[in-house]
Amino acid sequence: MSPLAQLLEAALFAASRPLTLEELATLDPEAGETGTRAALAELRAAWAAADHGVELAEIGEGWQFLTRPDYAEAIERAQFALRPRRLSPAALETLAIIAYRQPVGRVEVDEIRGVDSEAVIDKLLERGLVEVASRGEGLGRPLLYGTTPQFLEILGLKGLEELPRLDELSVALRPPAPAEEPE
Amino acid sequence: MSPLAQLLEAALFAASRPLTLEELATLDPEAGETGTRAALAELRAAWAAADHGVELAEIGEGWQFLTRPDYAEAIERAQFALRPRRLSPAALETLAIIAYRQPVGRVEVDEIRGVDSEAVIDKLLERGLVEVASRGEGLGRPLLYGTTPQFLEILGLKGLEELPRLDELSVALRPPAPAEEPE
Amino acid sequence: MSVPGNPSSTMQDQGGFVVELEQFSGPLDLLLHLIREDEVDITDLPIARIADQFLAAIADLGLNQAADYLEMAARLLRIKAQLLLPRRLGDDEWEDPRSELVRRLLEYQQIRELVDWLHHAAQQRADRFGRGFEQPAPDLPPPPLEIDLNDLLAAAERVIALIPEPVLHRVVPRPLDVEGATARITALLTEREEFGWVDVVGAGAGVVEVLSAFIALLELAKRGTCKVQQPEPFAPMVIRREPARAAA
Repeated sequence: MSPLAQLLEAALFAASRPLTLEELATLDPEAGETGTRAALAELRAAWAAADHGVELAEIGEGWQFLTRPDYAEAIERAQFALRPRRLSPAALETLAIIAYRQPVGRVEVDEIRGVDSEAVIDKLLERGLVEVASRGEGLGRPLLYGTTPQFLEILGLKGLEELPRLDELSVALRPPAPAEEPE
Repeated sequence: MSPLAQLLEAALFAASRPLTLEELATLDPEAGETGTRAALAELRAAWAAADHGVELAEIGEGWQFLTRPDYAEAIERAQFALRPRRLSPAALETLAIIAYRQPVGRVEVDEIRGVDSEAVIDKLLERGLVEVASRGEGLGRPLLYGTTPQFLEILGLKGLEELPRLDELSVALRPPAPAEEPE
Repeated sequence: MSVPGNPSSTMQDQGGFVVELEQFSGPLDLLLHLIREDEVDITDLPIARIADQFLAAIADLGLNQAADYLEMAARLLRIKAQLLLPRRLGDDEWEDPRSELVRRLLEYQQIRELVDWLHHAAQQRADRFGRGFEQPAPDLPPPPLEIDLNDLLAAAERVIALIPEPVLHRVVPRPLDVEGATARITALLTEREEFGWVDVVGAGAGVVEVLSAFIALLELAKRGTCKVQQPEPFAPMVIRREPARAAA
């Protein structure tokens, strides 16, 4: 492995969160983002070639070493690490709406879900899965919410574009009129 | 690598503390301590053979992956480099509120931002950009924050009066061209 | 009302529903469940039947006090009633009263499908652990901070946009009942020519009652309905009917 790949390995191994390309590129300013990207590819390939229990994953707008899924159960059984708690259906519904409609206000989330979502949104804010993205127009300038990199991370996504496109879903939802204004 | 060596790798990586041989042996009861010891040796050899920035080490309390000593400096540099030099938008907003409203209490900052600002203010305190300026009246005599000389220094201002007046802001800030951001 | 928070605790003895109830994240969810169970066409809802089932379900589930569910029940009944109204022949303007509900149900159904997708993705991700051990960060001086005045000003702009009014004020829900206090004092004034402060607020009055009564009293005095006097410092107030304009 090239020295830069080794350096990246050490840095990624030491970190417990995904590191972005931008961050990693600061390790070797001469290599820049292009050189860093190449070294990352080299590192990933080296790890994939050997049979490892850990692999390099591109996730949540960054790079992170993660254990392979096959070992999760044994590790959890031995109580060396715990899988995160599942999100409730209410939390997932709210996340889905915020992910697809961001920036979106609470009233709209309430309307789509048919229930008050304040408590759920508060919990999502607390867990860092959504954040206040901006303020809307109109009365009281309501807070508008968006998803965070942490949201992508817990879903193992590189970016929002990896979410299924609405027209790929089995239910055809959007009414024919294309530019429907959310009320 | 053997499947057990891979499992050990994943477990050691995921664990938040060094793991002893006995603990590791619970992962695969069939292998027992003897088999586990052999797999650990295999794992250590695999890591030592390739040029890795990380090694498997047996330390006092058990086994743990550690970055190699020759990388310590690079890792340090990396952690140094990876530490944010720039303030997050949330921190900047909070700083702006404190700069313009000082002395100001946390409740007011929370109210303006619409979110809890405790962690952000703590970070600004830690960074030496704001300080406790006084105590307010009323229940619990809340802490009131103000900006520090260091804040001025970083911005290259001689004094707070050099901050643009609020009523100049909108005009001064609208850059000539940029695409309209939906706020 | 214990239902919306944790319905299962109140439902233990009703067995079968407990499991299901935890799956319903709201009235739309329950409605969708009923529709699926009936295998009816969502775009051509048999409203009367669905409405009856919905009412029965929320009664069974003990949800007939939960506002969100009641609202949906009312909506269903309204649509049912609208459908019963005679329709004029050749009325092109007629809009199916179900259409809004159908639109929402379809929208919600899509969300549920996304939920399944997100759930699956989260589960897969949960099977992969990140590094558990955090190497202690070396004790280095923090890197020099970079703050750009423009960034700060932009942040100030954003903040200014957040401030709804030039002056901050806090909106506190006011449990004050000035109207009630006014009525009480007015009644006292028609009864008696003169009475004390204690007669107005009673013995064990809380802060809210005292404030309500005080504001009412000031208002009545301003209108000239009564006169408020304090014989000496710290003495209880005495309220006297103004003879000029008898209390209404």
